[in-house]
Amino acid sequence: MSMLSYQHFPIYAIMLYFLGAFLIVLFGKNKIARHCLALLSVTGSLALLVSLVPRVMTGGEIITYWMGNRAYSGGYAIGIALEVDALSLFFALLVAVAVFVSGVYSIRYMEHDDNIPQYYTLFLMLAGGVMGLVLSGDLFNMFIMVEILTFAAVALTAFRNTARGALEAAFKYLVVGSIGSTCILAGTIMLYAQVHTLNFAQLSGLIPGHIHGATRVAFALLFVGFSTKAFLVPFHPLAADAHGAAPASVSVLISGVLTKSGIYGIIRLVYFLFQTMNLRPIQFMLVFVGSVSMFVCVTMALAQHDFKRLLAFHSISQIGYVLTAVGLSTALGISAGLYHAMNHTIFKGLLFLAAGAVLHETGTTDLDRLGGLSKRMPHTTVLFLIGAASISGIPPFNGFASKWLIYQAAYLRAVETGNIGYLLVTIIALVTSTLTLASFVKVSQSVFFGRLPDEFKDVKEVPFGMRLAMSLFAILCVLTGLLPELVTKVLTGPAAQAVLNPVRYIAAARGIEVPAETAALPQAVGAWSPINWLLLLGISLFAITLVALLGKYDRVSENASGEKIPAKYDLFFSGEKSVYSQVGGGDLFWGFKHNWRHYFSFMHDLHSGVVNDYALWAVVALALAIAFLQIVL
Amino acid sequence: MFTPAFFTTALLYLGYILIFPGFLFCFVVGLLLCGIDRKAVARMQKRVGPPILQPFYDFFKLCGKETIVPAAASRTTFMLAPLVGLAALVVIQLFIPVFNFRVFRNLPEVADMIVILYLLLIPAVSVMLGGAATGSPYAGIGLSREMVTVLAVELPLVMVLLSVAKAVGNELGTGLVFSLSGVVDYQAAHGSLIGHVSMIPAALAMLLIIPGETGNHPFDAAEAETEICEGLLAEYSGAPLGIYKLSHAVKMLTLTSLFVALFLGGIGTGVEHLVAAIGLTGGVAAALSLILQVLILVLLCIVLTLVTISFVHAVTARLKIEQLFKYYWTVVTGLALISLVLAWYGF
Amino acid sequence: MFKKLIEESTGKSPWLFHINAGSCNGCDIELVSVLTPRYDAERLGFKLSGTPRHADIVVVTGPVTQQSLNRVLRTIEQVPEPRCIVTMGSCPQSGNVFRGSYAIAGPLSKYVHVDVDVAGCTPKPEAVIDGLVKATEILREKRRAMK
Amino acid sequence: MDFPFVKEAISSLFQKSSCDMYPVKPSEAAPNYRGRIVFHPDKCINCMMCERVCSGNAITHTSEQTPEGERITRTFYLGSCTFCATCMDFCGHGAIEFTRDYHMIATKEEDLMVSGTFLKKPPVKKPKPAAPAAPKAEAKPAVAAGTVIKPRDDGKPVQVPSKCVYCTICAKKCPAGALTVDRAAKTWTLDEDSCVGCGTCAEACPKKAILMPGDEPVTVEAAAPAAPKAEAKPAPAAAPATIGREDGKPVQDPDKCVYCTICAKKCPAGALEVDRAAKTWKLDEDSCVACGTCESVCPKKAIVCGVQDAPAAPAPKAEEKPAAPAAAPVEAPKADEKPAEPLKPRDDGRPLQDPSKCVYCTICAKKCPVGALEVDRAAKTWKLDEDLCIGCGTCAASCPKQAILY
Repeated sequence: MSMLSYQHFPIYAIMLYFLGAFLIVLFGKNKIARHCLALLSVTGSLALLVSLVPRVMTGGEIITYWMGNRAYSGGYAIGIALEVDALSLFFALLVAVAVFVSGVYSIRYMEHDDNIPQYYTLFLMLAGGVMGLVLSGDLFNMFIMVEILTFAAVALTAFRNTARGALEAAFKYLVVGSIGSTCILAGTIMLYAQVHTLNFAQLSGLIPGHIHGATRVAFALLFVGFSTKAFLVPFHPLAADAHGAAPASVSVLISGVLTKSGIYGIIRLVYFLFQTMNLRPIQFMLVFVGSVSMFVCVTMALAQHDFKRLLAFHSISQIGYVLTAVGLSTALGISAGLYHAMNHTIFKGLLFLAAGAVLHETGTTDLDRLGGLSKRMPHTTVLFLIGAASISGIPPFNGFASKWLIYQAAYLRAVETGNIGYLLVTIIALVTSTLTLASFVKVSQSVFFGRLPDEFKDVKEVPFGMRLAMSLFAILCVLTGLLPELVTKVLTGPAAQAVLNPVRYIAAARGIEVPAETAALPQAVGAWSPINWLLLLGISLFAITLVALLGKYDRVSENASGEKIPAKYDLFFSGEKSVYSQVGGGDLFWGFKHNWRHYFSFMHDLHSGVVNDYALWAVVALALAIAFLQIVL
Repeated sequence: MFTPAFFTTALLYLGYILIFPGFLFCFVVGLLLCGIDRKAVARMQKRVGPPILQPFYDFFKLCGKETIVPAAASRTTFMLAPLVGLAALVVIQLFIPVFNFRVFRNLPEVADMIVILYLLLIPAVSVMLGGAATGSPYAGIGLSREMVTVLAVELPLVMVLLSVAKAVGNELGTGLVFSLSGVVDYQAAHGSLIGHVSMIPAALAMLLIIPGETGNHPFDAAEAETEICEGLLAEYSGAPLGIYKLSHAVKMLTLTSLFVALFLGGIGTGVEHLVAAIGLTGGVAAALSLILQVLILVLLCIVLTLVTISFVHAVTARLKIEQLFKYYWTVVTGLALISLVLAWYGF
Repeated sequence: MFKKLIEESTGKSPWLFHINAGSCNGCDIELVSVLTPRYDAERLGFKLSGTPRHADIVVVTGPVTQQSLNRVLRTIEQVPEPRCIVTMGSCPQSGNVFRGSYAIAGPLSKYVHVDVDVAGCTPKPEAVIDGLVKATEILREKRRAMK
Repeated sequence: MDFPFVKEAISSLFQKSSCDMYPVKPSEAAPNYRGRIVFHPDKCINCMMCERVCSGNAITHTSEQTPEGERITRTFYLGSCTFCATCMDFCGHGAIEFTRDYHMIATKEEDLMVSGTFLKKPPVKKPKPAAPAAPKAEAKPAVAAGTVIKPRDDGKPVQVPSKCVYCTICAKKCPAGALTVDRAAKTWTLDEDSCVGCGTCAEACPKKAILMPGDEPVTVEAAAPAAPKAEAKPAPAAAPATIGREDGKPVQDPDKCVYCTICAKKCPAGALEVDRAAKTWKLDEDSCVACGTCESVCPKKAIVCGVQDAPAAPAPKAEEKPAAPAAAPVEAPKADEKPAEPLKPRDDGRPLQDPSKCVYCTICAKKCPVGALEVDRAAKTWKLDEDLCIGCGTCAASCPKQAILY
């Protein structure tokens, strides 16, 4: 096995991040060296993983890599293993893409901060942690990576420690994140005590037949632990604080990458380790937690006054979609869930970068203070709108493509099982999507449209580097939205099949090739061909525009003079000289909120912001999970 | 690739987009529906009312007016938003089958019901963004109300569509039918869905959804001209305003013909047999039956407009936005829910 | 031909915007009564619009008080061309009984070109309709004169 | 949820509309509609009453001197008119007319101008013995003693020079500004053209020196300023105890006077000076015109103008206060003497005319808010529509003659 053999690529991908992190500690004082190192490691890692796509995704190969060549022998896998199947590679690609774009963005975004070398170190540590987690074939190594990424994320949350609330957010994250990590460690220990191995594949082979009290507790511990990483309800308040305080480029990682590690862990847990997804209660647990996260967090987002906190809650809401879809345990559902996980990384990354651009130029993300930036930052506005349309599920962007699959999967599941609960889930998913649209309309109105406050008169467009990063995400948003078949075929379909075939995963660790099932890719019942639609829209838009232009549509009268706005071009303000009055912020949809006022006031009282409460929630959630699993499993 | 056949097909589809059931059809029938609505409301209020062609006059007049772009507005969004909204609506119209006539007869279907549900958001979003781009505070309030209206209408509409999908799926034994063509095909073979017990509440709910989705009185809190100066359209003038008005009219056509496709799909499909019975064959028969089907569709759309939009307009006063939301999430959702449960248990 | 169509339509679809410049409400009520079933000006295409941007005809009532003067002028300015200004009742034409008051800035014609005056205190709805029809004719002329 | 108009909406759909179809079908204004003004210049006498009463300043005039006389153009600007018709009411000659024409649409200001031009004859008061000036000539020189001054039959006032003190009150009260009184020159001039014959001057006259139609003729006595006030006052018998001055000027009764200054305030000539603090009451003999206003306004009856009987108990009153009731009988008959005839107000709250006092000036009819009164000046009739009357009392309050009992 030569050094350049593809089997080495996964470990290289991880090591590039860590190597970059350490080298930046050494040479990071120099700006150019720092940037070169960072870019090299993020680009290299991405390139390595992309090169694996043909083999693992379409070829169906499972790469098993033993550190130091200490391969499986004698019935026990002692060595440190990396096992890369389609699922791992799928998540690894998400990580690599998000880290790459975020890294490109960071160059200009962080230039005014202090301690930039430390930032890059932590940034790459976080990336490496997540990458290690998703590629690892070893439960204990997963825990190690969880620890690395948690502490890197805590440090990055508090990176701008002069900002209000940064340290508080980091502290909250530290406390509850540690509870989560501890749960994972405890779960790992309990499993090890039962079956005396830490290799994931081997665990997956041994546990499913031997579930008893202790393994149930381990299951609950691991589930709660990974839920903490994904910020699922009831751990959602942490995400809001962490995202609100962290730099935008870090938010991209926290929301696009870190939460995915939680989802990855849960998928590995329920589909591989315990292989319990054929059990209705476990399906119920996932779908329930997913739906509650989906709905609660979207309503929480509607009540937010801060751009980044709003995005944070949406992040969890979208993770709720993913978990719900995964919990459906059908090929279509899993494929849709993974698709949505990918899309979420892309569009949420784009939105966080847009929020970062706003913060970079205006110094605030307060929705009540911003407004009218579209005239000053047109490119950012367009990019934000693409992201907003994606997350809100507006065709033809990627959010719609995956959500549409999720609705269908949920409804089909409802019809298959005759369970009216899944019908409810479908409706919740559809309504949540509209609520998401509502809060992004709110952001558009409050930040990019509406009136420009005087204090932001001289705001400029963000530097090209940042726009480039955002454009990358935007292009991905459009591409993955327009080519759902391709995405399903190349990325999510194989990953979904990997999820449904734990046997291959288990066997691959022992070096046994189980032929890939040639099951058909999951098919949707409905019809949606975005390219055709786009073609039609394009033609009709072109035709209408042509007619309009022939009718002198563009002959508008505009304010030609510079400073002084004549009355004609002033806003109609009931005859008054228009003064600054921005309608926006958290109370924009009071017609909705009025009808839900009891719910909102309940939620408001519940989210006290006290870390003790949140720690208590974590403990209660753990207790509930243990009790539930003891009863049903 | 560039064979004569390709060009013929391309021309045919261009014709679909531009003439029927695309732009020209939408323009004429939409504005006609709007005119009939205005006339009918006037008659119900014991007035004479404007001429049926009044919306056409309004549209052409607006085309001749000056278009003022406020200094605070971002021009691109301001000018582009109406066009995108209209184009999206016209495209939706292509996806709604006219009884046996379908644009995508020989091609895979482009969009199913759920997609149409979301495509219907595009015009709403475009008007919201266009309005928001002006920076007017009235538009801000209008945007808030428009969005809440969309939220309010979306839940029952989702449930109506799901119950239709389930009901047709039940009948055909395939579980679910999301495709609109499938729904219409089923109705062509087995009679209109409105005849099913389970679909009657859904049809009622859909009737109540139509004025909400189009933003007609009494659900026009978003454009209340007496209190928030037309809301989102407060700063629009001239041709873009005309296009918004046209979009509103086309939306009436889209939703009523969606209703026809969902619940009355069986009414016009017998025409082909009728034409064949007269003894006509070939192109003439096809043309005649198409014309007849279109006429029936237009007629049904007019009737639906009268019932859902004009009549409701004439007998009610505008709802406040929170009342509107409550109304849709209780009464209309309740109706849709009954239908969904009935369809679920196979009635 | 298109131009002709627009011109014809302009004469058939005049939208009103009503400005109360300190009116006693008499004219305002009569203006609204023009749209009631008895007079039903919608027959002729008249429609009250909520914002000056949509309007073709601006109807001003009231004696144009000092407080309202700038607001009236600003609002009129915001109406897109072609536009027509109609004063309704005696107040905006002269100040009527308020003439000479310290609070009155009118008459309106001191500040903008008024196209049609409808006299009366308050004018009968029929007179208002007459005036609006007259204004519509002027509107059409103005549209014809446009490029 | 309640939809009250469902039935109505459906039924209206199939009914004829309730529209007037105005521009297609012409519509006529209501009978009393006050629309476009028509001005009859031939009737106008340029009394300016209309211009004075117009609240919107809509009426203006221009004049130009021509050989034939003054050419006057009177213009009504409908754009400033409130159509209150006050000008029409005040026009004694019917020169202003309100029509039912409501089509007052203008694209330029001139469209709203109604004007008329006429030639004003030179002022009739100037020594120009023209035929129509005859009645005035008759009224003016009649100052000789013994002449009987009769009220004019054209409804206009006549001065009784012997009684007149030229206090100018009548001129001040004249709504038409038709009277000119010069105190110094002792002239009393009536502008025949302006006078509308309302009788306000006679009513206002404190000396009853103006006769209106229906008044008793008065014989002028040469030097009897203290002449019996023929009409009402109790006959001044030649009582031994009289108080007051011969010349009709006021005399204060210090016992009764409380120095309230009302008399001073009301004195048209400003001849009285009352100091409340110092308790002084001074009469400026030169200024006093002996009009008697002070006597009538004094709330304490502490002023006597002209020679009068001493009250029954002037002496005892000075001594003892409880004599006050004794004054009552004096007052009582005084109060009673106004309704000379036993007319009593109606008990149903509606007005009753006192034909003896009524001058048929039509003021009551104009003021009546419900139009229940019909007064014909020429035929001297006063009719009350019992059904319309709401018993508000406006007529009684407005009557300058107190001829309405209420």
